[in-house]
Amino acid sequence: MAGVAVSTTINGDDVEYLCQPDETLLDVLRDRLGLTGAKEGCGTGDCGACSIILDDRLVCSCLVLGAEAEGRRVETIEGMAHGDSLHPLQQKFLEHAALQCGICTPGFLIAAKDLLAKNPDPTEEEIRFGLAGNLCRCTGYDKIVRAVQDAASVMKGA
Amino acid sequence: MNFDPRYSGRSFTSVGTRPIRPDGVDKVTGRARYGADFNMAGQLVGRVLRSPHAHAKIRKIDTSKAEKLAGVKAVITAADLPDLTDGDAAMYDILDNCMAREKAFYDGHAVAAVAAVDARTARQALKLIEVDYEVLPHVVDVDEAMKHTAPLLNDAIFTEGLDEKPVKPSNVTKRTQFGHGDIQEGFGQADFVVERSFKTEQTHQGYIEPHACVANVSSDGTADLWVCTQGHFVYRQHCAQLLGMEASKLRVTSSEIGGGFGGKTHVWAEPVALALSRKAGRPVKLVMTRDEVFRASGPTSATSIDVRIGARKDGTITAAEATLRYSCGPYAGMWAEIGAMTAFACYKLDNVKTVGYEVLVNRPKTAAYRAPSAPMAAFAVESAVDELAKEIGMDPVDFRIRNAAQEGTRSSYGPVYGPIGIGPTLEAAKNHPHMKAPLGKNQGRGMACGFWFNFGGQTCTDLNIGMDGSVSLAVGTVDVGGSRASLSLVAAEELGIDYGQVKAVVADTSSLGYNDMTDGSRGTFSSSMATISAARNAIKVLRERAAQTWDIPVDDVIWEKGHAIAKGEKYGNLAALSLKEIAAASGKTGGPIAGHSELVADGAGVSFATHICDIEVDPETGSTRVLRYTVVQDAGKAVHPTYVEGQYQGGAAQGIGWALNEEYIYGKDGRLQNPGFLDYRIPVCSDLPMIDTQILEIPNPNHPYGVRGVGETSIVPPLAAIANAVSNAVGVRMTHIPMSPPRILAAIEAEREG
Amino acid sequence: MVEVTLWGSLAALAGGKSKVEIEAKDIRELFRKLAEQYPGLEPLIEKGIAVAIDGTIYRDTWSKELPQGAEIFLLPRLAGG
Amino acid sequence: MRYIRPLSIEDAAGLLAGSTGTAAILAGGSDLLVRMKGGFIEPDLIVDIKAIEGLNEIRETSEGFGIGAAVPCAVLGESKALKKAWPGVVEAANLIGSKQVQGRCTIVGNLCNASPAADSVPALVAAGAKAVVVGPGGRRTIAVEAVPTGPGKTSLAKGEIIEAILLDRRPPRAGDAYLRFIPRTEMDIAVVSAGVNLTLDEQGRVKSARLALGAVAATVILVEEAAEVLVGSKLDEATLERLAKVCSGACRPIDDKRGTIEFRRKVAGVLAKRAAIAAYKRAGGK
Repeated sequence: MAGVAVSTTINGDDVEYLCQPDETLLDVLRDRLGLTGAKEGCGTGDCGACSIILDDRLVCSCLVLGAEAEGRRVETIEGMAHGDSLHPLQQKFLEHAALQCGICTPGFLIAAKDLLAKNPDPTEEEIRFGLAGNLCRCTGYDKIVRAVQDAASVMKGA
Repeated sequence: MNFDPRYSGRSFTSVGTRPIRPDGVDKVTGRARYGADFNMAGQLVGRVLRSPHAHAKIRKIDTSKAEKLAGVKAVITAADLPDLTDGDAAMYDILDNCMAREKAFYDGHAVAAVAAVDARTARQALKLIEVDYEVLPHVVDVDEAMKHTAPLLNDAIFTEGLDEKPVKPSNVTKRTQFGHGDIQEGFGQADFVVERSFKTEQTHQGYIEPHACVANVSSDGTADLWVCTQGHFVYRQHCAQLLGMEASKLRVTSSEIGGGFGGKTHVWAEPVALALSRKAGRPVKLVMTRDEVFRASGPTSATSIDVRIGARKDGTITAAEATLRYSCGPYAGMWAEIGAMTAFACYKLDNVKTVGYEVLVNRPKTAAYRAPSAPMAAFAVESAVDELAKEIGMDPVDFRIRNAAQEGTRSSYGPVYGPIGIGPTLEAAKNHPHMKAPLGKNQGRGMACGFWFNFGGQTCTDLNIGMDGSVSLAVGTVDVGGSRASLSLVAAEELGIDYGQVKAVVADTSSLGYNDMTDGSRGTFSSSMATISAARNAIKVLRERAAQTWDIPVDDVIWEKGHAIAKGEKYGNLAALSLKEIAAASGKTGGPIAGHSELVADGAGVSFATHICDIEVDPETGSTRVLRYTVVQDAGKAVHPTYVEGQYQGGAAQGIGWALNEEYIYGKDGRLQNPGFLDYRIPVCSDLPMIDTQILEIPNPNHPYGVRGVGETSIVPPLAAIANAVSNAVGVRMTHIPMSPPRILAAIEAEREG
Repeated sequence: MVEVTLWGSLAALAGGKSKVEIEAKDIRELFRKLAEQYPGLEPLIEKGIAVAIDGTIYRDTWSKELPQGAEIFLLPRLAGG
Repeated sequence: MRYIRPLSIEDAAGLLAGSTGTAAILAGGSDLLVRMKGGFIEPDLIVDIKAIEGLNEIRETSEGFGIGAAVPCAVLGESKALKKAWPGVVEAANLIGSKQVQGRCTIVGNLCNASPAADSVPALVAAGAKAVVVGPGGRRTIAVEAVPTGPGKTSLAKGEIIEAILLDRRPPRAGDAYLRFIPRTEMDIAVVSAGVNLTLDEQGRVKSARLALGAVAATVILVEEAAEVLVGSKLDEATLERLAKVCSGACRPIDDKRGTIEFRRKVAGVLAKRAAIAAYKRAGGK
């Protein structure tokens, strides 16, 4: 099976890799590029733990082929903080204890970032439906929703 | 060891505050390493071949074609693992579940495994393994499995606990009984008696992180295992015992864990990964798919429960009885037994009897799931309690308050209670604004109580003070929900220093003495006790060093607010020495300063909760919506209140999912129909409202700070609370969990048609 | 001499007695004498039994003393989540 | 296995027609990759159609709308004109999966996956949408309901690709709506679903109607009898009751992990009523 050569941009950096035609972008990120922040909770697009942003669209990286990233822009959790300064969502997730085990957290943060980019002032209901593609089994979502609400208000003020 | 664990009633500086957790930044930046985030040079990919049959004899397994495939480095079957047939029965069962020896007992049961250079080769290799099955009749329903005509899973099993030794084998492995008094007499005194039967379907813990490990066995017999687990010391013991290794030569490192809830208290694929690595002579990474997690890890029991409760007109319960049948999967368990113990634990009863039956079925081995067995029993009992209150004409909260257990009550499972929180949670619920809020059309309110024992157990903790005065705390209980923050608070409290000066880590099995698992809500309870003890031992050393520095007797040195102070007027001119100062001089005063602690944390205080919820039902479709939810629970002492709230909310959410939509669905062929998050429907964000919490603090007399475990009890009341709410909304008693829309609609229609 | 209460299923293995009298000063001695007097209990004791002393449950503490007049209750060892 | 990203629809059709093993079209991938993950399909050739010009566009013409085969459903929701004209179609498309899936999945993929429970299909059938099919024999336009022939099966021949979905321009006083029943609030496959498309006369009576049901038979079904019930009415109580009865009667459902026969029959009627009311309101009916 011939490998596919891919040139892409990940978190602002130019990246080149060779992948198999049936390899998912999630596997490429985790196994070839060492970016293990995106997690595989299901591999079928049902849990959102592998969420990334692909050309300004929120997607599950388990439902994208590595080959499809050619010429596109990929954003992952590893690119969310700037240096040692956390994104307001990251900060608010910490302050609100919006994570327990933390396995779903990278996916939630990416999804919440996309949500606030498209809707800077969401209602609770909009947050809940906007994040319905991300499963969390620890928190009951309460503190996650509050963290997103708080981050939204901070980001509006900024 | 002269550690006194009794509650002292002290006031706190750090404990009870809400700082950011030490592992937080790594978790929000994607840097935290979970089970599947670890790799080793030269590592192989392990994959497991699983039975497609619910019940089948394995006649023969031919692995020769797979072995010949280029890139395959090892293939194993049960023949490659020790034969424990004549050894410890429990260990035999654990190993048989990891790799079927004679029969495949359920859809998904492991029958062979491969290690290959990549995932694609491993997948191909699995297809080349030929298994000759003799398919046998199967049974998945707990009531069906108890019938004499049911297919037998194991003809060597004869029911234990019967008055007469049975002559025929059975799927019922054991009968257990609890209670006291005379229930016949009790029912004789009753003016009202409610008798009902209930069923609950099997559910899964649903942790988002699939089981994952990297095993590396060297030719010299030493080995490393990186794994997501709730108890790396227990995994070490089990793996070593199953594979005939020396425990101390197997170092197990617990990764960050992406949820467990009881499901990561058992070994599943870890012994397989070690066996593959041993055979291949290379590291092997084995990660389960989501499909494998559902089919072949350990869901909770499916149950069938009969309850009968009698009360006098004045609202006093006179007798209570329950028969509980719990599925165990293919191996003996004690799930009905726990259900039988917890069923009536909330109440003060003169006459009570519970009987449990453990039932084998062709489903995956039952594992613990958050307060295992208690939610189903509470569903049955609390539903019947609501019915009885209604028949008597009493408010359901008042009825429960009247019958609530209290200090001195003989519990339904035997011992007499110390100070407990069931009464206070009920009073708090009664006075909660939620109880008085108006309800709209098609809406119903329900409430219910729950109980869990809480565990203690073996615990070992090290506290090391660096020369700069910072403190590293090495604990052996895996952090599943923020315990490193709680334990750092405890260390800071005891030493009288800032939380920020303490860094807690979970140590591997070679760096610390044995610890029981993080289960039974014991993590913070046990490790905080050991941390307090370790800190006190360190303080003893700190005082000695100060005494040495001052050249005065150590008995004249006290420890206060992070400082050694020379006690008495004669030392008036001696300035207090801070921990930092003593640490800086430690190299000259006798070397490193540390405190260690090894103890059995006994005296875990039992835990009670009361939940209230409002549900709206669409009477045309049976669809439900959770409008409002309130949790009231006793924490003894909330060390980090935010994480205590998190436990309350998380348990409630899992209970809501169980009550409404989650269930294992088997086809007629005995295969699991919904092994994925698409059709195994755990609650999504838009399904839930905010979950309000109220923390009560009734100190546990057996812990220095009064701490009780808080992790599990919150999943006990929701099934019943929601069933009561739905029943109140639609006017029909719901008796089958989950109350999925088709079940609710069918109940409404049946009532309508009379 | 302490009075020990056995939970339902244990009683069956102790010849149907739900209460037994044992001369024992601590948990270790209690287990040893129980196993001697009621051999049916031995396998269960081997597997692990918890002892409630005045309502407090002890799982692994052999040295725990049994105070005179205390309520001693034997319980199965449980699994948790 | 090969992964190819052709630049023209003809090339794509040619690759598919010329393939010897299993060939698969990749647009959003939200069905294909799941099937690959589960081992249900191991394609020898994956043809990614997203680089083909025009396939990523929604075109508005004097006749109506053309939605390219590679347009993600999220983009449908961002098109104000389409949302205004065909709110039911857009809401159906926006119900497929999560926000993450929305960023990838397409209505053509939803149609060609040929699930009887596909969310966008009842709305498209009710809307009278057409599919433009390109293949070795050229281009043809067919009704969307002619595409799926059974679960996982379509009428498309080897080498044929759907290039776009066509929706008519809206006359005045028209409205459509789609409703589905799922146990949760999101992330589920429809247990039952109903799409309704109505036009009204000047008096507010239903002039024409199309109603389709999902997940109640081997394919999405167009319930022609339902249209007969609705036409001429103002959706009074008796009409709605008749509509529910007709729709329940039209179902040929199965018992499965998502619902029972009885449940699907009953709820099909309920959803048909509710969707009809929503479409009627959108058409300006009172």
